[in-house]
Amino acid sequence: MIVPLEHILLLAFILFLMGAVCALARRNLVMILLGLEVMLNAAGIAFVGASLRWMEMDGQAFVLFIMGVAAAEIAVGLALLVYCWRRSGSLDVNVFSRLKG
Amino acid sequence: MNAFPLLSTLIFLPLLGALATVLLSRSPALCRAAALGTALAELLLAACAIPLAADPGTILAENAAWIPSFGIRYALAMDGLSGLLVLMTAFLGVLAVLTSFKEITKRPGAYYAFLLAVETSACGVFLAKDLFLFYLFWEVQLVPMFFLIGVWGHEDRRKAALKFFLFSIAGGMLMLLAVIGAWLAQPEGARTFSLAALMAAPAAPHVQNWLFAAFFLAFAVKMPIVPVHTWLPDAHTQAPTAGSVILAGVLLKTGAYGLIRLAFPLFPDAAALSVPLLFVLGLAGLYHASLCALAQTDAKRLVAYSSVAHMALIVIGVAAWNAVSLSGAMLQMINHALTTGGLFIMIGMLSRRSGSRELASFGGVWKRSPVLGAFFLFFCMASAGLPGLNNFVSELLTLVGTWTGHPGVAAAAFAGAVLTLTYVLKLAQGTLFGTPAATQPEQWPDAEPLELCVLSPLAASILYLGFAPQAVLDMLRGPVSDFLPRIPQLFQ
Amino acid sequence: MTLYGAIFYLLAAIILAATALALTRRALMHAVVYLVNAFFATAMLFYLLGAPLPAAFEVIIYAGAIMVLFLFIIMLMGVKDGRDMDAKKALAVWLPPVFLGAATLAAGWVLITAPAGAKEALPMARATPAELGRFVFDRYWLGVEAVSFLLFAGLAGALFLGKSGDEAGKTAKDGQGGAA
Amino acid sequence: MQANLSLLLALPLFGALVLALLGRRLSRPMVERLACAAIIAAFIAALTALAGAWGETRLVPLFPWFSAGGFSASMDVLYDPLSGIMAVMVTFVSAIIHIHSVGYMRGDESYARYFCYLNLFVFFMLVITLADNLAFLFLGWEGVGFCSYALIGFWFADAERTLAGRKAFVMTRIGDVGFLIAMALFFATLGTLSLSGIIASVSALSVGTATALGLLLLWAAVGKSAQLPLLVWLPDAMAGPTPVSALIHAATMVTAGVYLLMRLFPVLALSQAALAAVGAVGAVTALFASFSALGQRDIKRILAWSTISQVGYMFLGIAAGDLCGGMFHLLAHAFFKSLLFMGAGCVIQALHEEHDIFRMGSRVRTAMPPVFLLFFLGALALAAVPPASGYFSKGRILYATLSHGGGLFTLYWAMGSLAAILTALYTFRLVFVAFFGDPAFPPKTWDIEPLPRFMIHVLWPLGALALLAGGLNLPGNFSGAEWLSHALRTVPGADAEFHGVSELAVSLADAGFCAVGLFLAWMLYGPRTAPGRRGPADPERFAHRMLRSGFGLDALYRKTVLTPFLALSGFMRRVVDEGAVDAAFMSQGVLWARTSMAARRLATGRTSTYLLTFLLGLAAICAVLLAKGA
Amino acid sequence: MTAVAEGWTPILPYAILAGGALAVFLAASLTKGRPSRVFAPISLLCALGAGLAALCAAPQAGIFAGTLDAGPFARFYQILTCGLTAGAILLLGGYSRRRGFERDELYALTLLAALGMCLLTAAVDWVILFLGLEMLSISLYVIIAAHKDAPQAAEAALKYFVLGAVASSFLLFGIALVYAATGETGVAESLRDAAQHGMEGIALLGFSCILVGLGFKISLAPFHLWTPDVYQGAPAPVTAFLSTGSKVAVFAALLRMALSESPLFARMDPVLWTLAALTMTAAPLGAMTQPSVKRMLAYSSAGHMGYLFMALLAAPIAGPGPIMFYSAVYGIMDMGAFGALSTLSPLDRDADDIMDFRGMGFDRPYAAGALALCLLTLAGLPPTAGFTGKFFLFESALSAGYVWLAVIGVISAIISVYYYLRVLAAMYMRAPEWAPARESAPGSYAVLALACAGALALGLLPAPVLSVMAASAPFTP
Repeated sequence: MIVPLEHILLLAFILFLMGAVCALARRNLVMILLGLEVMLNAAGIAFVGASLRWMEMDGQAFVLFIMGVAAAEIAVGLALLVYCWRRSGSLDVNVFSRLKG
Repeated sequence: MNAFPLLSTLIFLPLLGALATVLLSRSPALCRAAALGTALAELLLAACAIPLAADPGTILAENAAWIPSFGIRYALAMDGLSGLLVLMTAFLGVLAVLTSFKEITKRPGAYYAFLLAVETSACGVFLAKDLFLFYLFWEVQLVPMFFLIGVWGHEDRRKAALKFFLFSIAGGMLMLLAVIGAWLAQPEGARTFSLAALMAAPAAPHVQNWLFAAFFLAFAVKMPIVPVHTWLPDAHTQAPTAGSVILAGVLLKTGAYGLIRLAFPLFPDAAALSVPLLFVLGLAGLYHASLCALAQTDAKRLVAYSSVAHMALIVIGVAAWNAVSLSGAMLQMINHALTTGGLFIMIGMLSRRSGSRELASFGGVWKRSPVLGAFFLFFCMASAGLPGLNNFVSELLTLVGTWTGHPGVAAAAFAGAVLTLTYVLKLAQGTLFGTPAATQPEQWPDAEPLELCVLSPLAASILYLGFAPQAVLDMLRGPVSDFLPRIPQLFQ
Repeated sequence: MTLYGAIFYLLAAIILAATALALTRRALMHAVVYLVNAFFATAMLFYLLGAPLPAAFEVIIYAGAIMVLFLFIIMLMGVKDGRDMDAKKALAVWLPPVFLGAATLAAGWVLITAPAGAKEALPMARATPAELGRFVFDRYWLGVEAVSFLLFAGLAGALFLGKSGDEAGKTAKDGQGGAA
Repeated sequence: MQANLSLLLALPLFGALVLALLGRRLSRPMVERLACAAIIAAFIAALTALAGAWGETRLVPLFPWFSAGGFSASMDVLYDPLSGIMAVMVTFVSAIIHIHSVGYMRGDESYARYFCYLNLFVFFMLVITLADNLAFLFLGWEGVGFCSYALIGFWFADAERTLAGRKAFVMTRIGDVGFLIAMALFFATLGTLSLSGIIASVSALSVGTATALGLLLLWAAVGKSAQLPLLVWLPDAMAGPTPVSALIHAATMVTAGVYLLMRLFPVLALSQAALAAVGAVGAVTALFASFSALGQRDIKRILAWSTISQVGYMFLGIAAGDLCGGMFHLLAHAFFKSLLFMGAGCVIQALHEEHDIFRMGSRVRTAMPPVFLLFFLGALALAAVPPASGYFSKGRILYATLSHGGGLFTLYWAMGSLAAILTALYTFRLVFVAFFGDPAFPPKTWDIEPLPRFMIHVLWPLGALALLAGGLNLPGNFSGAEWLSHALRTVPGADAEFHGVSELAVSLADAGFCAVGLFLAWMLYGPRTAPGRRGPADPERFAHRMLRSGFGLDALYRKTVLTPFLALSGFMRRVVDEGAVDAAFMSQGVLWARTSMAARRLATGRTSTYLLTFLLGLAAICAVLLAKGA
Repeated sequence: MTAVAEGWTPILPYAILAGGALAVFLAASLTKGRPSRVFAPISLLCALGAGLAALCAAPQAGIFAGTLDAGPFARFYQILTCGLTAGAILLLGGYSRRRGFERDELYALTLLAALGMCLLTAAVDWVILFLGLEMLSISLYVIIAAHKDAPQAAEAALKYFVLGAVASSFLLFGIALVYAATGETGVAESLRDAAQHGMEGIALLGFSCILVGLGFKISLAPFHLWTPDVYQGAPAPVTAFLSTGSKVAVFAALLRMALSESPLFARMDPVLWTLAALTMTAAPLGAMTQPSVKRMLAYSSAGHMGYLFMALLAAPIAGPGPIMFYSAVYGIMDMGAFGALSTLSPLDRDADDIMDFRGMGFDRPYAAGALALCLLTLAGLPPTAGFTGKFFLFESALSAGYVWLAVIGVISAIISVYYYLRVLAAMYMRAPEWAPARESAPGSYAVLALACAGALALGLLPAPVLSVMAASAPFTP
């Protein structure tokens, strides 16, 4: 018997929040993307835990899809990052704040 | 139910005319011709609809399914009151088009299109028998008026147009909730927007209070009743002459018409409760507007405040809710349109000659243009309620009717007649008598033929309604006897 | 507290520690490496929770593909450290997110632990990769198609942004934006 | 009969309409002839109508005006001896004034407008005279008000005159409010506005309602007939051409109020309080006006104040219940007062617009004796010198007041008598100063303007009537047949008999009052007295200033009513309308704009701030759930 | 067990869109990178084809491949999204060709975004919903940055990406928690029996995260701050596509959740109420004193989402009819507004500041006329569709008893009239500031004409559309 589902979900939740806090706090774009990865991973953990709890493979199938989506997202994200880095020369997310008001 | 959809053509003929003027906007002459043609056709149509509406035999009505899932039908009907108001709208439409010939040079095509569009929406309001259709026409009239004031107005037109629109839309939107509320108040199964059904089964009294309040606010803004009237002087001073004529002659009447045909019959209990408030607002409006009118220096603002005072009489007449006062109030709606329309047309002519609307720039008009002076004095006296002219008949009926139920209110309103005279004489004094102001140009033509053929029918109609209003009063007898029993508390 | 429970808590501790370290490093390279460790620990956790195929994919895709991509980009840009972790503003920058994170954690904790449904320990079970594969293609074949198009869109997008990046080079620095 | 009456009404209206529409195209003589012909024809129609329906009362419907829900106002005519005689008087005096105006207005170029208004005025006056329905009567009532406004301000170039016109119209309109409310009350209580209907069901009125109606009708009459307290407009109304003053402010309009009270006398008779009030107004105004007339220097203002005083007597006559006496004095007054005004008009034109009697001297008497003779005849009648008509008509009223009995009416009689003395005094002061001796102040020019002959000679009939009109209703002790009271006996309320005090004694007393007045005038202003002392008393002395300004009533109204009213309207516009109401709505807009500006600062454009909203949102949602759930 | 839709017809729209994207890439490879004008027609054809396929395919009330709803509800939204995509492609074509950034990827990604939308609206399963949303988002990130020369396009894309990615992760974590609490991957089933297994707290937290994720996408109040920046930065046709397509599709998903008779909605009622009220007050506050028309339109679109969210609250009682109708109306008027904006803009930069619009009314009668009509529709004035739409929304809100929410909505509508009229006043009542560039893009005029026709037709004769929706009301959960 492994741990109760509650603990797995708590672990996932904590991980998720750490990823969120990093994305919110850090100014460097790369670090924000890393925080994003952590958040997606946390969701994966929650899914695996849930699929064990319900004895269904849906959760695990979902994890696979998450990985696919994460890969696509990071690809576009990093392409955009480089594209913006080339144009502005800095990785600070707030360097672009001309659109406001 | 005659085959030819008379009422729909009455409503949408001006719209067709509007499209025609837009298409012809290349050459101003053609625009003018198209606009005048449409307006005259509309007047002719309205005139031949009147005898049908007058005799109780024929029933002028149209009914077609529109949005069945919400019980909304395209229902029109014309009785005495709406027939008269449509005729008046058509008559003022012709006059408005005629006065614009000389005054409007910038983009006449669009101008006449908007003018005719306002006419369409007004006829729609007067003929609609379905609450949703009424509300649709009620809101539609704002947009063309907004453009009329905004594009072709005077120096501060944008602010006035926006102020006009926002005041009306604020009332209108709240009324939207009340319209839905009235619809929801009906039992689950048989929900419909037809006015007859809504009037037959009014909602529960406590719900009625809220609904009546929203309806009354929307109509109060449009009539206008005192606290929410401040948009009218600005709208009038900035609007072009024809705009002012239509605004005073037609739009204000939709407010009064709504109050009489919708607010009171739809929510009888709430209406009965609101009678004291209406009296207070009516008297406050009469005295406040008259005093403010006396203190004005701009001729159009003075006449604008005077129309607020005249409309306050209608509020009193409606609140008294008996046969004499109600027919007086309805007649006052028509009379006020003619007299105030006349005054605005005259002020338009004079300000075109003197270059400004300030009373100081007029003066000595009788010396320089006696015919115009005579007409101006005629309209001033009509507005002051001189017997033998039209306003006297309606004011007398309204206040004598009000006396039977509420002597105190009627006495105060009678005293208002003195105030009316003070600002009318100030207007006449500043304009007609004394020596011409220095700022006036030397070239000051007397009445041109075009102006004469605008003023003479108006003066003739005022005299006719002054001496022989019985034909009109007979037409109003039907609607009055139909409305009165709807509020048992008020009508013994 | 069975053996597996112990292993679970150990792995959980490793994951949390590695992630915390990864997200607070000034140097981007260190952050990525720590994160790779965290992903290895997650893979083992997946294996423990009876999901061998996701565990393998976790290593291949997350640790392998995505992290390597990060390294590649960091090296491409030649950026040494995050340069945004200077001390003096740290408090003002970190305080609101941390405070909000803590508040959400507290609320979430109560919400998760309040109901009784998730208390009893989970049985051991394993979904063999063959079963999972057959299940995915039986139940979610449309999802797989969709992911394929998703990846295709990502690919096209990345190429599009990347390819015309050099031409846009000459216009670099024009969108300098506000304060550096 | 109906043809006669509709002709009587139609002719002046037709004349006015033709002049209004075509006036500018017609030549001057054509306009004058048309105007005079219309009125003369109307006079003939009135005469034939009177002869035709002698002594009967007929209700003749002309035109169904309007009716709605129980209220009906129709243009019907109630033709009885009272209205018949009044119509004849109105048309007769108007005819003479029209002819006189042709001469008087010979120099004025906007003659068409003048005659149009004059004809219109006669039409409205006839409407008042003949109307059965009160609403129709009100049509005439306001119509004459408008015509007097238009004619007072006839020379509109001079702003001063138009202001006088406006003052007259507004003041009469204040009176008219009483009339409107009375109409409403009649409809509420009796359900009808027709005079015949009211008189028929007058017994249904309670005393309270009758008193209220009486007071309202009194208020309307006070406004129209320029009695206290609404009399300040009449002296200023002299700004209009003199024939206008003669017609409107002597013969017809000012008596309209009296006529209304006569018409509705049965209602008044129900309440003693109302009659006492009418009497009070009459007596006090008579005395007040006669004092004020003493202090005037302008010949037309003297006559204006005298008119107010004489109309006061008519009020007194009605109060005493002697309808016939009131009517008798009304007729007599119409004749001699219009004569006096037109005579004054001739004097003014002759002396090149000289209004101040102390600058006239005997020049006019020597240059144009007929003018002086005519004026003198009018003066005799005014001062009630026997055997002139004034003596009998005023005597009849004083007799009726005295014989009415009761302390109050005896007081009224005393005031009436004092006023009679003063009347004689100021009349002869006017005659002596304006026509005898040399002027106290040097006049502007000494030459005399020659006047057209017909202008003067048309006045002879009035001169004769001023002298002989007494015959209309010679009292018994003068072996008179009292023709007028017999004629009016069928008029409701006009059949009161008076005996108690010997008629002889009263008539002797009247003659005495007139003698005393004459003697005083001779002593103070007679041709024999030294020119120095004969001049106007020191104008600054308080008494004279009070008299000249009509006891300062006009200044009082200006200070207590007019200025505060204008200040209030200025206040309402600036402070209440634009300041409070408009600002309230506009500030709503400004408030929303300011909050919008503040809210827009939230969108900083920095992605990190936007990211914060996520956790903020989640935390908030969870917090609400916990608060609600737990 | 719900009926399973037989045959392959339901898949047709998706297949056409996917095939279209591939066809565009194929065409690009054939023309070897030379700018050619063939891409626009192909993509337009595919978009319209997909719409037609959805229109003609007889709707079967069933589930296709266990994950896609083939019923009338999905069909309605597919037709709507394909229509909007076709409009966007038309606008994009003329706009990008003239500014020189027309590329095949642009069209392909638009089609893929459309595919994502269709999946999102038809998704019955969380997996497909998440994948649809991701496909939509990823394509949009790239399209926004498509115009290299536009200085702010990059900034808008970056902002949209960072925030969109974080929102997606919130959504994903929410789905995970809901799945953990119920064991169901079906959207409706998981929400309906969220309380059966005694893990209601977890389901609540999960649904909150979902709400935050989707709330960002349809710019609900606290999460709406990105909308003005992205709408201002992105090129006008892209904004048109972004504001209409993505919001309508995401709202369809939300509507599906609301109609699943889930106890969660009852528990979350105060939260949803506050979100709706907050959105309806924040939108006018943001837009009222806004000098930039694009930002004003962004806040106004947030406001309209607020009205829709108010109706969403009432959906369980009043049914999906009003929301579906208003989604169509909203799509038309926003497409018209941004389309007119793109037609009126000069070549160097988008016409954004209100000063640029001065005097346009009479110089550019058709384009400015279209913008004026769309603004009037946005303001909700009869006889446009905005009025009938708003009427139905308020009717459903009032019938569900949310009186005070309706009052807030009305006040927000009144203020919204002000800032729409400000633009009208600038266009028609002021002298022009500069000579407007002559624009002769037939494609964009076609879109404007269709938008205006749609606005007026739905305003005057909403009955046919309403009957379609009545048919689609009993869709398969």
